Order: sequence, then structure tokens, then C-alpha cells
Amino acid sequence: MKEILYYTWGAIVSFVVAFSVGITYMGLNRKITARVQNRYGPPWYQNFIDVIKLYSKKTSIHHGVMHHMGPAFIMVTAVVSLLVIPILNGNKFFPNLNFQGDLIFLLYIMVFGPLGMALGAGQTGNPNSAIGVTRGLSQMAGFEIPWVMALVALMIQYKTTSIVDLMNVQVESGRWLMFSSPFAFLAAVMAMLGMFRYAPFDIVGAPQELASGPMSENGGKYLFVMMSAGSVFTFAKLTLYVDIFMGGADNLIILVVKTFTLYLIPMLYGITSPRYRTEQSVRWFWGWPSFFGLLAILQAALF
Amino acid sequence: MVGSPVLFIAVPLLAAFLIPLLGMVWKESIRILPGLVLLYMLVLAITLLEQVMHTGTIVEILAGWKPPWGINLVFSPFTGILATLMILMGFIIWIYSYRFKNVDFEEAKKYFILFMMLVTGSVGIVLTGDIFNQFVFIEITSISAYALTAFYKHRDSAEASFKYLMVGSLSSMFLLLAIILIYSQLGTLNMADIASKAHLMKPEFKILAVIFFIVGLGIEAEIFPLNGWVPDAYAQAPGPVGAAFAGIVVKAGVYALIRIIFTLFDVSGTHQFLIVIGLTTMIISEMAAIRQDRLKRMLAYSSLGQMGLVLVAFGIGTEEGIFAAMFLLINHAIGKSLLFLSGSYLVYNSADKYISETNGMGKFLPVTSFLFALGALAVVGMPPFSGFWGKFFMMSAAAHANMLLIIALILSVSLIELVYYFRVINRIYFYKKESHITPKKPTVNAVIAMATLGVIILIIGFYPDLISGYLHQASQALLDKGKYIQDVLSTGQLLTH
Amino acid sequence: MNMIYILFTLMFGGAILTFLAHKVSGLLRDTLFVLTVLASTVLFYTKIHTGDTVDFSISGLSLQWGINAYGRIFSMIVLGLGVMASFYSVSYMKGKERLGYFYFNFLISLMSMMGILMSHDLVSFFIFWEMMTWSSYFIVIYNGKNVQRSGINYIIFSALGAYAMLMAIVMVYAHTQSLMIPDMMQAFPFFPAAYKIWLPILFLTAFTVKAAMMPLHVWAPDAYADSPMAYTSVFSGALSKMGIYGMIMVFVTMVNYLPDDTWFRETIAWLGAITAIMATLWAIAQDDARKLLAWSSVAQLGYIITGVAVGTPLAMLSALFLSVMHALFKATLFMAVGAIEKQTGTTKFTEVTGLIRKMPWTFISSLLAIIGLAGIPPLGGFVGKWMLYESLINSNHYILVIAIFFASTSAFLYCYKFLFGFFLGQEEKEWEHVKEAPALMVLPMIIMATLLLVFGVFPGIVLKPIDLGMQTLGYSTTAGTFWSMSGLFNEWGNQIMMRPLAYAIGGTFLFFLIILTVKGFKETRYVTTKDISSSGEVPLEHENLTFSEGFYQPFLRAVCPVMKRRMMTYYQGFGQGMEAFFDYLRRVYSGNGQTYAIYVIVFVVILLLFKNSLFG
Amino acid sequence: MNFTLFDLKIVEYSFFITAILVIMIGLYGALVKKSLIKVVIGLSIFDSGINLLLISIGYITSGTAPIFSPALVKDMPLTLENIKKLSEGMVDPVPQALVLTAIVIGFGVTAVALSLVIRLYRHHQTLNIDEIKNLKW
Repeated sequence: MKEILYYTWGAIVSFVVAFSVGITYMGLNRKITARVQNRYGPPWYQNFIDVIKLYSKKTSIHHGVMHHMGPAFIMVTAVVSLLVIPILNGNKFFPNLNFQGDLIFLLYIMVFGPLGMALGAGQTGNPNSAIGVTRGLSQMAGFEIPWVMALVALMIQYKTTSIVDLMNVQVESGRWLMFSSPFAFLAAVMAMLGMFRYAPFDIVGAPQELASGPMSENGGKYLFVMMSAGSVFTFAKLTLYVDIFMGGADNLIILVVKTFTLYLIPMLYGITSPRYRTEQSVRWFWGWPSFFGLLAILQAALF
Repeated sequence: MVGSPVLFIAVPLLAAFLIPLLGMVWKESIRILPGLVLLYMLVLAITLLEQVMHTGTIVEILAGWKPPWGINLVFSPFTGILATLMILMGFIIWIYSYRFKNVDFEEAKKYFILFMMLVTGSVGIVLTGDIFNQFVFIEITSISAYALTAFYKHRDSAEASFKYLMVGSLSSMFLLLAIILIYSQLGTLNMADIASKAHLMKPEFKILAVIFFIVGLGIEAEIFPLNGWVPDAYAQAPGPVGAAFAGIVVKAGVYALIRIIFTLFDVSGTHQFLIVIGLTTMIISEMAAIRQDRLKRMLAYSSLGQMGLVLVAFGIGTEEGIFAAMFLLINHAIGKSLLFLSGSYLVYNSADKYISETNGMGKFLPVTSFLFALGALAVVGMPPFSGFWGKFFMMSAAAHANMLLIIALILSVSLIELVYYFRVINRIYFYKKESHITPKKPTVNAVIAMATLGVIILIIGFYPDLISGYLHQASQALLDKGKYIQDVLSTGQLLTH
Repeated sequence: MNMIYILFTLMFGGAILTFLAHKVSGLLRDTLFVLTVLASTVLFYTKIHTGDTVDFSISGLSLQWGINAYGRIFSMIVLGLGVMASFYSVSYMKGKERLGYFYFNFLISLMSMMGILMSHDLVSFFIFWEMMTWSSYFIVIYNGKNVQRSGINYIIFSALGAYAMLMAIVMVYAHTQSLMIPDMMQAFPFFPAAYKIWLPILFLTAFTVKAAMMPLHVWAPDAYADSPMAYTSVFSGALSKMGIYGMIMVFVTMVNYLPDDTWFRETIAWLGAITAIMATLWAIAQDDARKLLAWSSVAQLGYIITGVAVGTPLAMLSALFLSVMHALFKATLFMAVGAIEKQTGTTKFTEVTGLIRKMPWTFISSLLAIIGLAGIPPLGGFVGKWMLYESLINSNHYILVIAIFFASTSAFLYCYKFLFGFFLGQEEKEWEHVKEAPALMVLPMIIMATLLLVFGVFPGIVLKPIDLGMQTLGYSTTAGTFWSMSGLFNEWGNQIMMRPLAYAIGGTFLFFLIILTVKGFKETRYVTTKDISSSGEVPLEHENLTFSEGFYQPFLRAVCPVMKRRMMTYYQGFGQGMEAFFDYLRRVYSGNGQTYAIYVIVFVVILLLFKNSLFG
Repeated sequence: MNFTLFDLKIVEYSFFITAILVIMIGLYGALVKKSLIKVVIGLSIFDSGINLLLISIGYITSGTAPIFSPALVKDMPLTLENIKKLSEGMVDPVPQALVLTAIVIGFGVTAVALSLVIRLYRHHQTLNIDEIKNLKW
């Protein structure tokens, strides 16, 4: 019983941290984007305000049960992946559920939420939502290839499917995996561009033509949960990258520095890029990123 | 002893000539008499067969001349089974055609006379132990077959019959030539005697004789270049006659060929020749069959293919091979006859007998269609129907003889067969009926005949042991040449002393 | 009389009685049908024990029937699905014609599948195999749609496989003089080298046809889609598994003894993976749910084939586990399509939408099945896929794992299409009258979907019999060894790690669901799907805004180069070429009597000329 | 009776040669001529040729009829040697018996053939064999 309480407490702490960091990043993203584009932009805490505003909205509408449950689905993905991914080296403050084989588990749980949300989006009946979903799924089929290739390369090189093991390898050798497995890192980072859905891969939500795509019928509490889940998930993903490629972090400050550095990559790439069409982006992922993934596997298998 | 083999020839021949006489007294008798005769023969054949299986071959001497000179009939397990099969088929076809030409007395009379002649001739071919006598029976069979082929006046039957006749008379000349050759060399016409003296013949004459025999008998056995008449004749003849061709006449032809090759001469290469010619026949006719658009022609080509398979099985030459060949032979007789009998009802009222005219008959003629499908499944060798066992035994015999390539070839040709039969079944059950066709309900006797065949297929399929014991004995009898010679010639000795 | 005889007599007799009862009364027929399936299932599980055998002989061939633990794994699929599908079909087939015919073939195919599992000799194996082929063939053409196309394709490929098997059987028989499968297994290492290569190839041809592997898969989509859905659930769920059953036997008993089996395994494994990828892409392109599921079946069987071919104990375990799971979720989905077809009369995504509120139970079971199919935790599919990945990585199949993963990711696309196309989206007026399917149809779906969930959370239930079966095949027990390595299902799926994960998933979901529901409960209201924000204007009732045409157009544009070439066109080209050749060849039968006479003379002359080489 | 083709005397050769010539003529008629009647005649001639061949096998130049008449036997005792000696000069009766049968059969076949020709003519209004090709392939 005590254990469960401990875990629950840990989960809540993780969630709060992830939420606040994630939402700050998203705010920073807006600010930086604006500055680069020579606008003034909203303050970095704008997203906090948005979330609170959405939460306080009294009325809301839904189009059915699936729509109602959709945000909960995506929250499951965000929270469970946050729980599975070790946040700090040594696991002191944030007890988590990592285990041997969790990389494969993560791969699947990471699509569980989007699919659930896609079902909710589907039930709204808004054609924009469905179109957005199909684009999102297509794009996912694209970026999953280099992403999996990178992970497989790591798995076979270090004979493990556990994140903790990968972190220990880096701690023991003192070398980050992004240097010892550069191709895997390249492929993974390129896949990350798609994962974050910033430009040039932002056709899923494309506000100009699809009215935000899958999100378009959501408001109030639904959008609130979705945004929170998005920010938690952003943090979880970044942490995962830091864990497996950048040696993890010993304390939160290092973690924030590392994750933010990583976060700059999709952000800056996005700011400076136009938008790809779906098939273009799919093919892009099957091009160079997959090639690097292949190189990574070769490197892992041969050396 | 309930009777002797000579009755198999004497009784039906007598009946054939009695039919017109009795017909003058009581018109219905022309229909009943053949049936009674065939039934009697069937009972006799089965009792004799049972006896032969236990006590050994019966050799009957005609007119008191002992074997090397006189004509003798041999009722061995091998010939006995074939004769029984033919008589059984004859009886079933009689049941089927009992109401044939019900209104037209003259036509019916002709039909039954010719049919009895056909049966007589075919049974005679199988039973006789004398090659010239066999020649005579072949001619009896052929002439009645020509006439039966040309039976319908409104079809192209005369054309088919004429083709049959041309090829048939040509090849009967070759048969005669072969007989001359043997007689000039050995001075005997008795098969057993020839077999015992065959080594005395000059090899080149022996080969010449074998070649002429192959050509002469190949016409009835329907081997490849000599079988151009087959599809025409089968398709143009009345339905029951087509069944009789497939069930009776071909069997006699194959028997004669096999007897020549297995017993009379021991020329090397004949077995391989059988395999080659069987395969050629099978491949070409199956390829032709799949492109047919008329039902009966398709069945005829398929019949050719099946007989090719039988020849291949005989060509393997081992006891297993002959056993398989006999099994195939029986299955073909039953399955193909069933197909002809039911098929002719499926296209009863159509002029051109197109396959497309069987569309949707499953709804209107449920029993006939079902039996057709059953026959088709049996012929293509689907378990658990009778055809499967034949095919399986044939394959395993071939594998024992290390003929794997042949198995592969046969199996790939079987695929073709499967396709065209299933196409027809699909049409029967799952297509819309063509509006201009009115289905014809089969008469009761036809249904009985077809159902009997269907039941036989099922029984053999589920319980092949029923016949396999007989067939094993039969195949041993065919292979044991010495015993055949001894059986026949010793009967003569017994009589003289 | 031995219980095994009674089982077959019961099933066969039941089939015939059902067929005959059709003429008497519909109720009697349905009752007999269901009773036959139920009675034989009960008989099998209560009276027939692992290791029971009966010997008999036909025509001098000694044969043996019996059941071992390996066959029992598949008997779960066959009989379990059989029972479910029989209840389902009673309701689904109501009012259709030729029901005697349908039920007869249904029962025969169930019987022959049990026969395959219980044959210990090659001849009965072949007989049951062929019976399974024709009985399923007769059901494939039952609907009367495309009989000449899908039916004939099916029969050609099945026969191709069956004949290959027949050839292999007679080869074995000629060489060992025994038809027993155990004898064959023992004798195999001592066969001549050529036999060692050819026997597995021939057997695999037969089995991969049924398992719809790549070059031999072309019959599958049509056949699955064209047979009545009540049977397709068995067809895709159980019948195709007979191919897997045979393949595993071939791999365990033959391929293991090949001197150099790596290439053999790699080829089959890659063919399986390519099947999975291509079939997935084709499934994405379908607009008809039946076709989509049919292609998806082919794809799923591709994973299983890969697992079998890789052949490490874990891979085999995953293949067997996936077989059971695939049977469950694919049967559920086909049944759901059947229910929709029954209620709406169409199975096209472009025609039906927004059924979620009309057919909620169907939706829930499809949802669970789809989650299982996609391999998302915590349902059964994930366990199988997870084991497959682990085994592929551990056996150094790095590229293969990517291929499998790609197929499995792309599978999300059609999974979503299935759910969205039928259940979500705009609720059009046209389908307002639609009601939930009858209880007899819904119940089997719900039961199977629930089982899927149970097996996903407690995989040990299924893994235990599978482990017993694998021991029969000669694998050492997998209990413990493979589980400790993973930590996911330590010691028979006691879920050391799974439990907290399941709690985490469940807890998070419930927590946020409660938040979503409770917060502002009174102010939350339901609006119809017509009441949406469409650039500021609300669509009218009759305006059709459903998005279903060209659903994955962009994705398909991206992958179009690989989808240009279809196996079917090659086969068709081959078929047409052959037919033209046959047409040319049959002109030897010129129709002129004189020509035939000339043939006779030519034949004589040829024989005379070559007499020395022929009869020398 | 045990002779080969090369042991024969010139007269016997001439029989064989004639027979083969007749056969060739018959074949020519049957295979080349287009008229149905001529085809039938050809077949018939072919038949006769074969019969001639058959007869010539049993033929012995200046042989006697195979009858043991009292005049021939005279008062010789009927021992096996005597019978053998007497039958040396006799013509073999078996081929003649065979030919008789063969002729009858040939007659039957020709009759059937001619009746078929009549029916074909009524049906097709022609006797050209190349035009009677309703059934093919």
C-alpha cells in the first residue's frame, strides 16, 4: 500500500514537473518564433494563461462518447510514457516503471494516445479533423521508420531493449551515445522533427487550411486536457532523447538545459522551413533519415 | 457352377437378334429383354468373379478344339474384373436409357440391338484368348459404335461417325497386318501360345507386329494421334452411348493394348512407350478440354486425358502400377459415365450443348446437378471420393518406380482438369439460367441409374477395400505371364488326355 | 468404439443431418447445426485426451488418428471459433437461401480442420486437407459473386499446393514405406540430399498457399472478401492457421536438418515480411471493409510466417501466440463487418458512416479487436508482436525487424480507416433507421473481444498450452527462460511489470475521464455531428460532409511506386499465355476426317522410323 | 510354314508385291482424294490389298487343297509322320478362313460407310470431305 502511494506521489510530481517544463517550452517556442520572424510575440508564459483560460471555461460541447474520451486517451500516452522513461540518472526522486523491453513498449504506447484521440476527432464529424488524422497517421508511418532504425541500432549494439541499461552504458563509459552512435542520433533527430509536428511537417494541424485538424472541434476542458497532455508528452519525448543519446541527467537543471538544447533543433528547423505536403514529408523520412538509420544499423552490426 | 464364360458372349448376341423378333410380339419386350440379359450376366459375372478369386482362372474351350488351335475364353481375375465392370456399366446404362425413344418403336429397337452388340463385342474383346477372334470382336464393337454414333439424324452425327469409321477401318487393317505377321512367323493365333513362343520370332518382325498392334488397338484405346474422332463421336452420340463409350468401349481397347504389351511380347521399351504416349495423350487432350465451350466435347477430351493417365499407370509396369491403373480405370468408368449421363440432362434442350447453357441448372435440376458435381469431384480426384484413391495409388506407384518428373507433369496437368470442371460446377450452381433454355426433368429410371453410380463413387471413396483386394489379384494375374500360358495351354492338355 | 471415431462420425453425421433437415424445417436445421458444433467441442475437450490414438488401415495403408499437445493449440482456435461462428451464422444467415448447403460445408470444413490436426499419417492429412479445400471453396462461391474469378483462383492455388503436398507424400512413402508423420520425421535426416531440399519446398508450397504467403497469396483477398462473413471469420481465423500448423511442422522437422538452412529460413522470413508490407499497403488502399480485412489477414499471416521461419523458440512462441490472437481479433472484425452488412446492406466505407451510436456493441468489440490488431498494449496483439520483435532482434534480423515494424505501423492507417469509416464521422440521415445487430451476432463478438483483453493482460493462459505444444515439437520448455529475460511477463505471465503498467494506464485514463466528465457536467452538452464549425458556418442536415473518398490518398501517392506491380497481373498474363497456347495446340484436331487418317499413317511411319530407338 | 520373306520363290514375291501395290493405291485413295465416295473406295481397295497379303502367306506354289481326301490318303496308315508328309504340299487353310471373315467385316464396314456418305450428302449437299468440318477442335 505504501508502495502504491509512493508511486502515485512520484507520478504526480513527475507530472507537475513535466507539465510546467513542457508548457514553458511551448511558450518559449512561440516567443522565439516571433522574434525570429521579427514580431514581438506573446510572453513566454502565454501558454500557462491559455491553459488556465481553457480550464476555467464553463460550457463545452461534445459529439459523442469517443469524442468525450479522446483527450483522456492522449493523456494516457503522455503520462504512461513519462512514467516509463527514467527522468534522472539513478532514479532518485522520480520512481518509474521502466523495465527490460520498455523501448518496444514505448514505441507502441506512444501511438496509443494519438490513435485514441484520432477516434475522438473522428467522431466529431468535422471533415477537417478526419483529414488531419489521415495526414498525421501517414506522416507517422513516415517518421517511425528512421526512429525505429535508430532504436534498433542501439538495441543491437548494446544488446538491450531497456532505457536504463542504455543510460548506464553512457554513465560507465562517460561517452554519450550521440557520439558513439552518430548515425543513430542523426536518424533519431530527423525523426524527431516529424514527431513534434513543427514546420515543415505541420500539415497535420495546418491552421490555415484545416482549422487545426484533429483539434478543430475541441474547446474548454477538452482542449485543456489535450494541451496539458501535449506539454507533458513534449517533455517526455525530450527526456527520452536525452536519456538515450545525451547521457541522461544527474539533476533537473542539467536535464532542462539538455532538453531545451534538443528542443531548439525542431524549433529552429521549423521556423526556417516552409511546409511539406504529406507525401513529400513521408518520402523525406524514407530518404536521408532512413539512410542514416541504415548506416546506424550497419555500424551496430559490424562494429 | 452357375454358368460359363461363353454365356457372356452367346447370351447378349442371341438377345440382340431376338430383340426384333420379340418386338413383333410384344413391343415393350425390346426394352425389357436387354435389361434381363444384362442383369443375368451381371449376376453370373459376380459369381464367377468370386469363384475365380478363390480357385483360379477359368479357361473355357469352344467347339472342342484344344487351345493352341481352337478358340478359348479366359476368365482370369484380370479379365473377369473388366468384364464385370463392363457388364455393370452396361446394366446401369440400360436402366438410364430404358425410356430412351419411348414413343418411337423402330428407333428404340435399333438402339437396343446396337447397344447389345456393343456390349457383346466389348466383353468378347476382354474374354477371348485368340487374337483373330479379338479382331472380330473389335470389329463388332466398332461397327455397332459407328452406327450408334450416327444414331441421331438431326445432328452432325454422320460426320462424326464417318471420321470414326475412316480412322477405325484404317487401323483395323493394321491390326490384320499384325495378325498376319504373327501367324506367318509362329503359325498360331492363340495368345498363350504366341506368348510362349514369342522368343522364336525374329526381333524385327516382333517389333513390327507390336507397332501394328499399337496402331490397330490404339484407335479404341484412344491414344494421341489416333483419337481425333473421339470428341466428335462422344459429343454427337446420344448421352447414354457417350457413357457407354467411356465406360465400356475404351476399357476394351485399353485391355487389348495392355494384353499385347504385357503378355504377348516382351519387347523392351514398350512400357516407356506407354508412358510417353499416355502423357502426350493426357497433356494434349486436357489442354484442348479447357478451351472447349461445349459440354460433351469437354467431357470427351477429359475422357481422353483420363485414359492417358491409365496408360501411364500401366506403363509403370509394377504390380502397384497396374493396381493403380485398374483403380483409375474403374473410377473413370463410373465417374465419366456419371458425367455423361447427368451432363446430357443438363444440356438436354439446347441445340448446341454449350457449357454456358448449363447455367443455373442447380436450381431446376437439383439431383442431376448434384450428381454431376459428385462425378466431377470424383474424376478430378478430390478426396474422399473414389478418384482420389486411384490418383494416390498411381502416384505412389510412380514414386516407387522413381518417376518423380512424371508425377510432377501429371499433377500439373491435373490442375487444368480441376479448373474446367470447377468452372462448370460454378456455372451450374451460381449463374443465372439462360432464358431460352427449358430444363428437362430426368425420368425416374435415369435418376436411379445416376444415383447408383453416385453411390458407388461414395462407397469406393469411403471404403476402397471393397475393390482393392480384387484389384490386387487382378494385377498379379496380369503380371504373371507364365501362369497365364500354363493355365490356357494346360486346359488343352487336360482335354486331349 | 473409440471416442475419436465418434467425434468424426458426430461431425460428419451432423453435417449430413443438417443438410437433410434443411428440407424439413429451418429451426431444426439451425438447432442441429449448432448442436453438432457444440457437442463435438464438448466431446473433444472432455473425452479425448492428449496422446489418444486409433489405428486402422485402408487398402493396405496403415493410418493413425490421434491428438497431441501441438494439435491442441490449434484445436482451441478451430473449435473455439467454430462455436462462436456457428452461433453467429445462425443469426447472420437467417433468410438466405441454400442454407443446408452452407451449413453442410461449414461443418465439413470444421471437421476436416479437426481431421488435419488429428491425422498422424500423411494420407489422412491429405484427405482432410483436400476436404477442407473443397468445402471452403463451396462456401467461397456461396454468394455467387465473382465465382469464376475468386473461386477459380482459390481452387487453382489450393490445388497447386495440394498437389505439391501429394507429390511430397508419395516421395516420402516411396522412400520410407511408411505414411506415419513421426516416421517421416525420424527418417528425414537420412534422406538423400535432393529429397532434403525438395520435400520442405513441396510441403511449404502447400502450406504457404493456405497461409497466403507472398507469391501464392493472390487468391486470398478475393476469397476472404467474397465468402459470407459468418464463414470468413473461420476461414481467415482458423483455416489459414492450418497452413501455419503445417509450416511449423515442416520447419521443426525438416528445415532444422538441412545442412545449410539459413538461406531457406531467410527466404521464407523475408517473403513473410514482404507479404506483411505489401498486404498492409493494399489494405490501406481498399474502400470495402471486406477487402480491407482480407488484405489485413494476409498481412497478419505474414508476421506469423516470419516468426515461424526465424524459428528460434521465442519466435515460434510469438508465431503461435499471434495465431491465436489473430484468430480472435480477425474473427471479431469479420463478424462486425457481417453485422454491419446485415443491418445496412453494404460494407463500403464510402457508403456507411456514423454507426457508433446505432451499433454501440459492435463498435466496442471492433474497437477492442482493432486495438489488438494494431498491437497496442494492453491487448493480446501487443504481447505477440513484442515477442516477435524481441526474437528478431535477438536472432540478429535487424532489417527484418524494421520491415515488420513498418508493416505494423502502417497497419494503424487501415485500423483507423476501419473504425472511422463505419462508426465515426458524420451521422447521415440515410442510416438513421439502423439498429444494433441481433444479440446472437453481437454476443460472439463481445465474448471474443473480451477474451482478447483477458489474454493480453494474462497471456499465460494461452502461453501455457502453447508451451506444452512446443515441447511436443522438441523445444525445451520456455517457462521461465524467456520470461526472465524480458521481465515483462515473468514466470508465466504473472505480469511482474505488467500489473503496475496496467494500473498506470487504467488509473490515468480513469482519472482524466472523471475530470473530463465531472468538470462542468451540467454545462457540457451533446451536439449532433452536423453542428460543427466549418469555417464559421454550420452545415445543413442534408449536406454530406463525410470524408471517405480518397481517404489515404497522400500516403498512397507516396508509396505508389511499389504498388504499381501486382502479382495478379503476372499470373493473369501467364494464364492468358497458356490459354492462347492451348488454343493453338488444339488445332491438331482439325475436324477433317482425312487429316485424322493421315495422322494414323504418319504415326505408323514415325513408329517404324524410330522403332530401334523406341523398342531397341 | 516357318519361312521368312526372303525364302520365298518369285511367284510368291509377286503376290506380296501386288498386295503391297494394292494397299498403296488404297491408301492414296483414302488419304488424298477429296470425294467421300472415292475415300470409301480407297478404304475398300486397301482392305482388299490386306486380304490378298493374308492369302498369299498361306499360298504354296502348286500346292493342293488342304483336304485329306481318300484319293490322297490312299492306303497309308494315319500315323503322325504320314500326316506331316502329306500336309507338306497343302496350302495353309487358316489364312483363308481369316480372309473370309475379314472380307465379311470389310463388306459390313463399307456398307455402313456408304450409308453414312448418303446421310452426309443429304446434310451438307456436298461430297467434298474438306467442307464437312462442322465438328472441330
